[in-house]
Amino acid sequence: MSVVFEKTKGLTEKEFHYCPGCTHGIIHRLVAEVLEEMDLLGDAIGVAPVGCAVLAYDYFNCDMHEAAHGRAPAVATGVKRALPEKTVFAYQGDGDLASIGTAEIVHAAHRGENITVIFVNNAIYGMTGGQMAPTTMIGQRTTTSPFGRNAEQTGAPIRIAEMLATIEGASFIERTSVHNPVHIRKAKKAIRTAFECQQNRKGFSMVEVLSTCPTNWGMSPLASLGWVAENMIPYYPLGNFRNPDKEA
Amino acid sequence: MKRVTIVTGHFGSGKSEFAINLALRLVSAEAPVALLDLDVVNPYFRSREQRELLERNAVRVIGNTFGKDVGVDVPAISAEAYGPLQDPSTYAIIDAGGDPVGARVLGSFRHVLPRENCEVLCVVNASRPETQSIQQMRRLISGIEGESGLRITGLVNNTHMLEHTTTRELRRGFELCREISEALELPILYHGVLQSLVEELPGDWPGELVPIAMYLREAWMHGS
Amino acid sequence: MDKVLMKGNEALCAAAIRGGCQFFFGYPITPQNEIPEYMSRELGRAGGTFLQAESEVAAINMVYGAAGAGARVMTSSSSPGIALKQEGISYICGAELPCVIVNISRGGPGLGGIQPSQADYFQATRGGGNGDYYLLVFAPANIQEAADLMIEAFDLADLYRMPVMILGDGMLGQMMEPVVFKERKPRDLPQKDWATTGTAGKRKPNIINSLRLDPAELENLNIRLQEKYAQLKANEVRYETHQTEDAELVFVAYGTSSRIVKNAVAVMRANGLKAGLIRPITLWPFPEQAFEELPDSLRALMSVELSHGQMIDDVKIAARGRWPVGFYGRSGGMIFTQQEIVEAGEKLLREVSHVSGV
Amino acid sequence: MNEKVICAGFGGQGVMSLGRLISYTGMRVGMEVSWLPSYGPEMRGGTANCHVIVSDTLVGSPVISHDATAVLALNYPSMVKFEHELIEGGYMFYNSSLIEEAPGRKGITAIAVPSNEIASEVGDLRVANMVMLGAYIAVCRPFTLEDVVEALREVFGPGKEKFIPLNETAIKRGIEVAEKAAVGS
Repeated sequence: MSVVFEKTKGLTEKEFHYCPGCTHGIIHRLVAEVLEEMDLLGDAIGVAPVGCAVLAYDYFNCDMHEAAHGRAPAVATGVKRALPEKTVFAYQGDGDLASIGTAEIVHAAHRGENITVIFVNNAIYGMTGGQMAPTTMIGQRTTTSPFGRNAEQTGAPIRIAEMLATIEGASFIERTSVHNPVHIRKAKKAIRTAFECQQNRKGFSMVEVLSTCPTNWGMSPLASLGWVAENMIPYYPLGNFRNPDKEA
Repeated sequence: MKRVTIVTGHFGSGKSEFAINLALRLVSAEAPVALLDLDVVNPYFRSREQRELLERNAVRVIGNTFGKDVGVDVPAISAEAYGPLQDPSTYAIIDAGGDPVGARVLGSFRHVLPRENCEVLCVVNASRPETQSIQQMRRLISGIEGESGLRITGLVNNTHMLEHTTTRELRRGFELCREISEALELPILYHGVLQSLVEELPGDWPGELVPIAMYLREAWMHGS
Repeated sequence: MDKVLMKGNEALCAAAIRGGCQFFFGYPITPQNEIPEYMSRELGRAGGTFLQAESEVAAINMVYGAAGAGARVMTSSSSPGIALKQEGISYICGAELPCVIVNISRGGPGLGGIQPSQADYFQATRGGGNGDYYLLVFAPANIQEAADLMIEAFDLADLYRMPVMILGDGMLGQMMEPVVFKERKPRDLPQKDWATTGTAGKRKPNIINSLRLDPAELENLNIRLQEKYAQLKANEVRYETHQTEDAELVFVAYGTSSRIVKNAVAVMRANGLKAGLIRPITLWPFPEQAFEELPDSLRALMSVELSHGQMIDDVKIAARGRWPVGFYGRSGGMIFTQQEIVEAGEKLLREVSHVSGV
Repeated sequence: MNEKVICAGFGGQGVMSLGRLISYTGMRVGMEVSWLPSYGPEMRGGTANCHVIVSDTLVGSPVISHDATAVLALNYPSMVKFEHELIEGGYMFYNSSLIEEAPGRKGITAIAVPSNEIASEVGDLRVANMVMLGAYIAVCRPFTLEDVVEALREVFGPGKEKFIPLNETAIKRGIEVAEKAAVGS
């Protein structure tokens, strides 16, 4: 008998707590697979955020450090400075990274901190019950934008990948999505390149992953995937925004 | 009774208490009963806090995936929730979160609901400041319908002042429900009534009486 | 080692490096800037790493990360900056990690002023952030003592797996005094087998965390913390008593203000008044023992602070109603003179005599 | 001995290093010392000052408050600001190159030191503070010229040894001026 599918060693036996149709699970798996394939699990220290992925430390099969809301890049900086030979990554959502933690992410990039950040953008605060995020789409209704997000009042959705790409210290910046198998493969490739960047001491790397929130969007899992493609991707274009190899 | 009953309403209307009592009342029926707590809005006073009591009484409780029912502020709705909704032999009661906001989560399950065999209740508490008039109730109902993508099919007069409730509140609630019922052409299906008051109500109100025992409030919360 | 003349801020740094500090994360704020400046110059030479963070918040979270990775790490700041760090300090306490925090405090509230003040006593001794925790808080009164305590601070932090705070003020940070750096006494310290250093495939993952969703588990953490605090109360309380043996009036003062009070005690003694001083060196745990050794001659206590009265609460708790507790304080960077203390002490003694009908 | 000295002037006149040198010399000869600077906005222009205590017993409060034994004032605002900090019989050394009128305070000894003029004469305005130091040690005698020069040698180190003769000359000229003034008074 041959093994056709095996769960990655990068994840623990613990069952994910994520809602049906939430793509956090896929993104966890991609990161875990990349770490396993690059033989980095014994060397990796992950930093978990505050947000739906707050329990990420239970799932990744490597040393994990839980951070305060938004501070994952600062915590990862502390870990990386203490252990420069190890592989350090932060896993953050959009409330964490694009709102309360903008200073930390911008300055980690600005210092060229040699860490990898996985940024999960689902245009909403999931954990706290579906409030507006800086990444919420115009017109999108959330518990704190009950009439739909209005740019005049709350600005237009923030494009983090583009913003960080303007920073000199940022080495690899790419936006991906996991709404279908083709894009899942591309996302994995980007995550791998980001970790390679860190291994080659190229500095800060970040992969933004467009993700779903069926529960707080109020949609079926399938409709949520469609919503990413139809509403998010046109505003958040996929692709690479910074790559050390292309610039050389 | 329809196979799936969804309980919606304003936050503080007594949805969860009503849902628990309804579930316990159904247990005597032939089919298994499941209570789906889909409240992702409010971290306190959720029906899943009574998991032990409910399960002792043969009601299956589906809350989140942690297996711990208190203090987790991650939505984390279990995929297990799909089970009772799609199993034609099970009665399912869904306790949605309060307000249109709490009802939004229903949208992610809409596609598996049995259209013909599904009741969507709106619980009315005329003692709450935001749900005292027909205008307020119209707004609430259309909000819930807008967010969930479901139509309300019936009303529950659950007007109460916690343990201080008297028949006066229930009568006022009934009047409000009758107004809504006429304006929106919705039937009054249930009255949630404290057990101690059941005898005092007039016998000619349309709808069933569901005697309410207050499970979600600890003993020390009673009295003032 | 020879005597050298150093600013308090610099002496703290030199002592920190001798105490084994490997990492410093900080952000500029007066009057502690000599600390990051010194560390940026010297820590690298000692084989460590200095990093200027983008904010106090980031700095303490870098401390959290490095401490979790098993490093000896410190940060320093001044009052409003320490207020910003409270988030991270609470997490560090929740995750039971060691680190050293220096507060060269200034006047408040708000942006306040940069002159010396002791208005951060509550912040330092009541945990400071959210949750049921304490820090071990040292309040040195001179630069030699600051250096001595700092050299020990990292060991104590490691021993108890908790932050140690050195609370000074602008005056202690800015003034120069001679200092001799002593050898660190080697201690038996536990292995940091909890640190996130990578599993190397040889053990189960380590997790540094302060989130405990199960109330019972969280309560257990809190019970463990309380046990640790009981140990600190038994083993780490430090204080100095000065001329209390026959005193009628005992002042209680710490840090900078204790020095002025000591001068005032000398003046009062010269005038025939039997004054003395209790000087807490650990502000938390507060040296309640010192009050058990006070003589029968004692008629009153007086808390003297560069604030409007914070430590006085602890003095009253320690006094347990046995003696009246008076207070004298100045704030905002205003520093009392020894004459003011003498007068306040004399006034209190007169009032006490009046009340008791003596 | 319990010398409590306030050194004051405007930024750039070297009052901080003047105070530091006094405390350093004190430490070298076995005294207890403290040096407390003004810091913050004051040090960024305007007046700067420091409190120096040199004592044969442990220094209590490093703050000098109405009990200065000497004030070394390099400019007018400093003299006005600090003359009231002196004890009865204390010494006010003032930079008469920049201060035209003598201090108004009674009961103190005022010593006029033309620090800037002398410093220019010896070749560098920057040693005006050393002229003041010379005048101070001549009158108050906390330690000798040799003690100060030894301390300077340590502070400067081999790299700056070449500046010692200039500083020593300035200190000596300060001593001469003060001795003359003392004779004259």
